Amino acid sequence: MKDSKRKTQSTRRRLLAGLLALPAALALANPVFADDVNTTGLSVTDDTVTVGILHSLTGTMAISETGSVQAEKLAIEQINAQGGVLGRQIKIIQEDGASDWPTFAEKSHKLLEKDKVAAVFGCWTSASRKAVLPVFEKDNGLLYYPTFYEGLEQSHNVFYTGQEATQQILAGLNWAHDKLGAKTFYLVGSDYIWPRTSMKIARKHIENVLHGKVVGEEYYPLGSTQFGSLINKIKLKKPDLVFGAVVGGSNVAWFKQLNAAGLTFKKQPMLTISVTEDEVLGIGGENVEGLYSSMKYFQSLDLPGNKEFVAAFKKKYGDKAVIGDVTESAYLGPWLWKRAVEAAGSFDVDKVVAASPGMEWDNSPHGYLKVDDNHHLWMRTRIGKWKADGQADVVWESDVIKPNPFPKGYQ
Amino acid sequence: MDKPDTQALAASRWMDKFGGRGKLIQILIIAFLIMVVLPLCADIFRLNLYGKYLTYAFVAAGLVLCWGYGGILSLGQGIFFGLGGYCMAMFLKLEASSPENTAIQSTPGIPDFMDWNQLTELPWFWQPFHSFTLTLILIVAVPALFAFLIGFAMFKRRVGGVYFAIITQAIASIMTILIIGQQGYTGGINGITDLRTLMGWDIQTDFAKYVLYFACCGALLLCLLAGQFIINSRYGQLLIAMRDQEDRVRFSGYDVANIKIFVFVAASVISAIGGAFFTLQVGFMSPSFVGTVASIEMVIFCAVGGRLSLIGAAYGAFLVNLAKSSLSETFPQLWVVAMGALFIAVVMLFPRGLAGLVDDYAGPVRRWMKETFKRPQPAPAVEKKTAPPASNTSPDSAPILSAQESH
Amino acid sequence: MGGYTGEELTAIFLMQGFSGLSLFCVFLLMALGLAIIFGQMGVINMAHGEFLTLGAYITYLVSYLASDTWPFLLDYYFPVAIALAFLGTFILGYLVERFLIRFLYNRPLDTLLATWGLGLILQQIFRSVFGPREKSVVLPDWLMGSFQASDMVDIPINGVMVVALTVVMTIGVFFLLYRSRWGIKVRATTQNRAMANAAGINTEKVDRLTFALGCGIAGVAGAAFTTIASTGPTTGSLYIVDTFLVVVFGGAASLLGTVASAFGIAQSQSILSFFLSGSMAKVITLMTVVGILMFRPQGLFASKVRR
Amino acid sequence: MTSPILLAVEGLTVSFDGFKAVDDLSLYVERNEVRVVIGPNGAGKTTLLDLICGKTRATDGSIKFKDTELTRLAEDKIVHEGVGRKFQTPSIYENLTVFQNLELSYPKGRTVFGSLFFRRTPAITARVKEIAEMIYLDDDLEKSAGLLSHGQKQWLEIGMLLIQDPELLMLDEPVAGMSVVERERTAELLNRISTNRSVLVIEHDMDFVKDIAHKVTVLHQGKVLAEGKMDDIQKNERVIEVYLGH
Repeated sequence: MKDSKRKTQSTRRRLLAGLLALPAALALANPVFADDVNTTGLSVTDDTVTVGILHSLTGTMAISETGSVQAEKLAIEQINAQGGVLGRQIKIIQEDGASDWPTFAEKSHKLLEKDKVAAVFGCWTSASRKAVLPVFEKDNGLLYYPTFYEGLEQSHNVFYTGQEATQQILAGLNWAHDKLGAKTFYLVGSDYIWPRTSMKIARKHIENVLHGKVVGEEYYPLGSTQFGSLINKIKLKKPDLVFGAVVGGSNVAWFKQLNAAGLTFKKQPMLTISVTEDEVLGIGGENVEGLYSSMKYFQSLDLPGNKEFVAAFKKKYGDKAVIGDVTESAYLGPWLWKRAVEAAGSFDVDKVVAASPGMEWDNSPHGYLKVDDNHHLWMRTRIGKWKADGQADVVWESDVIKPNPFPKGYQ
Repeated sequence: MDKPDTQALAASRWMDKFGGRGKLIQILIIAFLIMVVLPLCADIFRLNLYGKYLTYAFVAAGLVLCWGYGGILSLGQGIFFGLGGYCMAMFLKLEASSPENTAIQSTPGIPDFMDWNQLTELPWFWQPFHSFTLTLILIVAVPALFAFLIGFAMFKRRVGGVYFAIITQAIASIMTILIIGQQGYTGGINGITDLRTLMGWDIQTDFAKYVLYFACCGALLLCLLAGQFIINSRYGQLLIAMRDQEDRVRFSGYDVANIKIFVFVAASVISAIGGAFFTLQVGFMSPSFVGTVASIEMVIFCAVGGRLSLIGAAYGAFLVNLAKSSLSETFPQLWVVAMGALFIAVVMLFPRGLAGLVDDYAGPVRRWMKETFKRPQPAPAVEKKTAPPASNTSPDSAPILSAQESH
Repeated sequence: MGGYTGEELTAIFLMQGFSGLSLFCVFLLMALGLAIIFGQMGVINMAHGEFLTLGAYITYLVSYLASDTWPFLLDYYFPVAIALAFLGTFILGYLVERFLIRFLYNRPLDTLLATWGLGLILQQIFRSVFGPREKSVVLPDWLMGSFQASDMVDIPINGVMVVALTVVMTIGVFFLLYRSRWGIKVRATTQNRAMANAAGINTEKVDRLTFALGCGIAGVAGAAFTTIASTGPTTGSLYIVDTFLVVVFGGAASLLGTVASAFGIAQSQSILSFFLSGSMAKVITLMTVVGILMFRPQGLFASKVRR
Repeated sequence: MTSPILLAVEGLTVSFDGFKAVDDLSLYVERNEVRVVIGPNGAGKTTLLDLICGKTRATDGSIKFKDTELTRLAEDKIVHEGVGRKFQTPSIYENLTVFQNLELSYPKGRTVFGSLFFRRTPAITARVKEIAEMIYLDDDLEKSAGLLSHGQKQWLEIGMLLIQDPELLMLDEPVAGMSVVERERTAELLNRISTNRSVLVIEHDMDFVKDIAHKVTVLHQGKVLAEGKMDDIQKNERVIEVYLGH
């Protein structure tokens, strides 16, 4: 009797321990050898697994991609500290995409074909993702892509940890319509695929669902610093809401000139889907005070997962570091991969992919998320109102939204 | 005279058309290096990369013709590289956008980016790219026509030198803005991506990559030969003459503008062929190859190799890109500085590029070799007497080399 | 015209004119330096944009110091920043002439390549020193906001300041080149170096100062630029192609031509961008300029000279 | 019968920003004539040659060569008509050999494709040698033209014109900077080549002018001041006043 009791107790304890430290338990109780988990010739040894990080370290995109690299490295470091994946420490091979799409393709070839990495965390612009996509599909690689993007894509080999366009846009516009009473909209974006697709979706939603009116739609070349004409047009049209997707260096000129022209956000409400904490650092908090952003994540989110994340990030990269939406998405990548690998019990890309859909994570930095069959994530959208100190107050939060990369009726 | 001698004479005449035996041997060496040594030494991944570098050698060779010999510095060679590349990409994209492949779109059968931009039918200028034959013609014809128009407008008005450089740079910049701005028709900043098959043949397999690599090498060698033919003809001499004394050429009864237009068109066509091979080997085309930065980088490939040596330019393009790739893997920050330093060094320290260095150092070595391993060789001496001043019989002939100081 | 009332149209043209004016100022301030360097010395300075960037970064540093260390100086730092931006770029220009350009006179195409290389190096230095992120200066209060000229017409104060700065610089350059002894020396040197030497002009010194002055003006342009946009390592290079076109279009050696062409290009781009998309406005403007240059390669304001 | 006049310049005017470098000038050159144009600096001599060969476009007036109006013709077409022009400073291709210099001037393969597929025939080689002999350079055919002496360069340029067999040869100061011996040989050369063509020469050297000129035209401020035999010109008081006087 005594004996059996001890046994149950020990079983229970072991179960508990296993739940608490699943990877460690797995490694101890059920040692998996490289041959079993590595059926595709990936660079997995008995105690290490190699992954790739592929972002721009040089060139114009280096500004934006730095945060993602930091977040991915942080996540991998944390995973390693917890015992790694399937008992293996993660080794990183980092490559520079140099803000140049062919270079991205070239480096992804290298990572997949020479280094045979088990997964790649990387890319930022749609163009770079489009450039590497055929490579990943041909070599059956695995890419975790962090940026909020235009949707219209779904690949066996890619997981999209940022929001696709409808998640970000529809909730934001609904909010503006309901809470700000916006009826007339002016759409402004940089001239490339993401803003254009986003504005297309926004226009359909405004016209068909909200029964509002789009009074203007404008695109400016990337890097453009002259927004005088646009500001004049906005002044003339006096829309209820300016809906913006201006990116990169143009942002600073855009908000500075808005301010200089006397269009404060009190006078002219504006909602953007492109301004995160990273951008605000460059633009200057005083220039965006009162601006609204529609995002899944803000650094100021009051969630337990986020507090840990922010603290760890600041500990590693200094107190002045800021965390934007994309940085947070990038942080999700290694964790989602780890969970999927462990669920599959293998590094094999097909098995990892098969194990991913349906995975849930309650305490991610931005709260609950779930991986959908379409490789995008279920998540909430929030409206943040920017303050002069460069942080946002979250003024509204949606329900969990199902990702819909090919939205019917919005194409 | 007995028969073998006349035959030898005929052969040597024939070789002189391409710069003499020395140059032909140098081209054979290149052929050996890129078609035998590289494929043996590198795996298919590296070889594919090398193939990409070689496509820049086309542009560099074109620049040797129009800048080195013609004295016309075009800062817009990316335009032509891009036009060639885009023509090829449009064909491949149409093939990839069959109604079955694009069934998910609101308008199946058109390229995906058109669908995203609410286009409902294929624009007229995409129509010819359904046909492979037409595509091949257009790859050459579109850049040729465009270069002709630019050249005609500029050279007939005697715009040259610095002004030509600035204006071609402006045109390159306009082209980029246009391609990015008209993304419904061009794919915008993403470019034309996701190209997988050529007439049903999967271009991403290792075998296909080998085939494309060798095709690219073959085309490059042909272009080098064509270039050699051009610079060793009377026309080539005219180019040098024109650079020295443009007015003298004009007042010797030549239409200088036509001479310039031709060399500019020739350079553009060669670049465009390189662009087409780029698309085939890399699998996409994007506006970043059309812009001013890419175009001026192409000039440095040429300058490093030697602006007066077609063969040198090919080496230059290959080596600079190889260095770029390996340096950027290890020291990404350093690469940009190295590139900048290369620009300055090539202008200040070795304006004749690698070819110049080789000539400086190889000349004495060759002489020493000749003297040490002297063999009785009466034939060439006779040859020289009977076939006087071929433009450039020996590879280190003085006139061509001294031409380098003038720029 | 899209159903605008007459009053609105007037307001549009006024405001568009003013927004074109700020583009005009950037073009002109950059082109002034280029016109001196290219027009007078025949040197193509492709690194000119990086001199602008340097000026902007210097302004940023001064504003950073002012806001961080001596906040009470925030209202007054701007003139100091302009002076320092000028000085910094002037010195760099002087050194560049001394160690690079000097060896390349009469090889304009080579100056083009070498200065492009210099530009690349400078960009990377900026990136390493200031980081890849765009930097934005804290503007003193008196530069913020706008006056409301009428119900619809707002005139931003920083814009007015930039215009004023541009006017002052242009007049200054004009007097320096055409009304001062130094200007005579510069023009004498460029027209006939041997004669100028024989006449006792230290032509090397003149060259060096001319180049440095051109760079210094770019530095001031950079300082002005910070008031309307932010500064990144590649900020200046975005304008270099346009500015060269401005200089060539105006007729390289003509100051008046440079002003006129900067005005024409900036205004047409600005007005067009009201009716078309920004990128098409730019394409059409640049294409027109290139087209005109094909018919009038010597530019707008070059006189017919005996060749 | 062809008219004895080969070149008829009538009422020719060109102005640069209001300054008339050539002002209502008329001039007739006969077949097989050697005409020398003299005049003080700035008289418009070089501009006159520029106008005839098309380098500068006339503001007004006409230039008739045989029956062709030259004022609207492109430079290369004027050369094809049979007008050759030597520049004041020797313009030769310094990076090519003497042989190549002459061969390039041979009037064949003048179009782009013609020059690409140009083939050297024995006739061309012979012609080049013949000309080289005429200009005293037959021993230097293989020499790079940049290595020639100043006088030899002048001859080479004349040779490059001769090989085109022009009906009108225009020479801008052919003996400037030459030694006495070279000058004599140049005079001899000119006399030899002017037997079946007209030659229009600009020259300052009066002894040389006397040696070669059939007729002399004196330009002053873009206008013809006097015209006639050298002896008459030297006696002309106005000429002495503006030109020979100092």
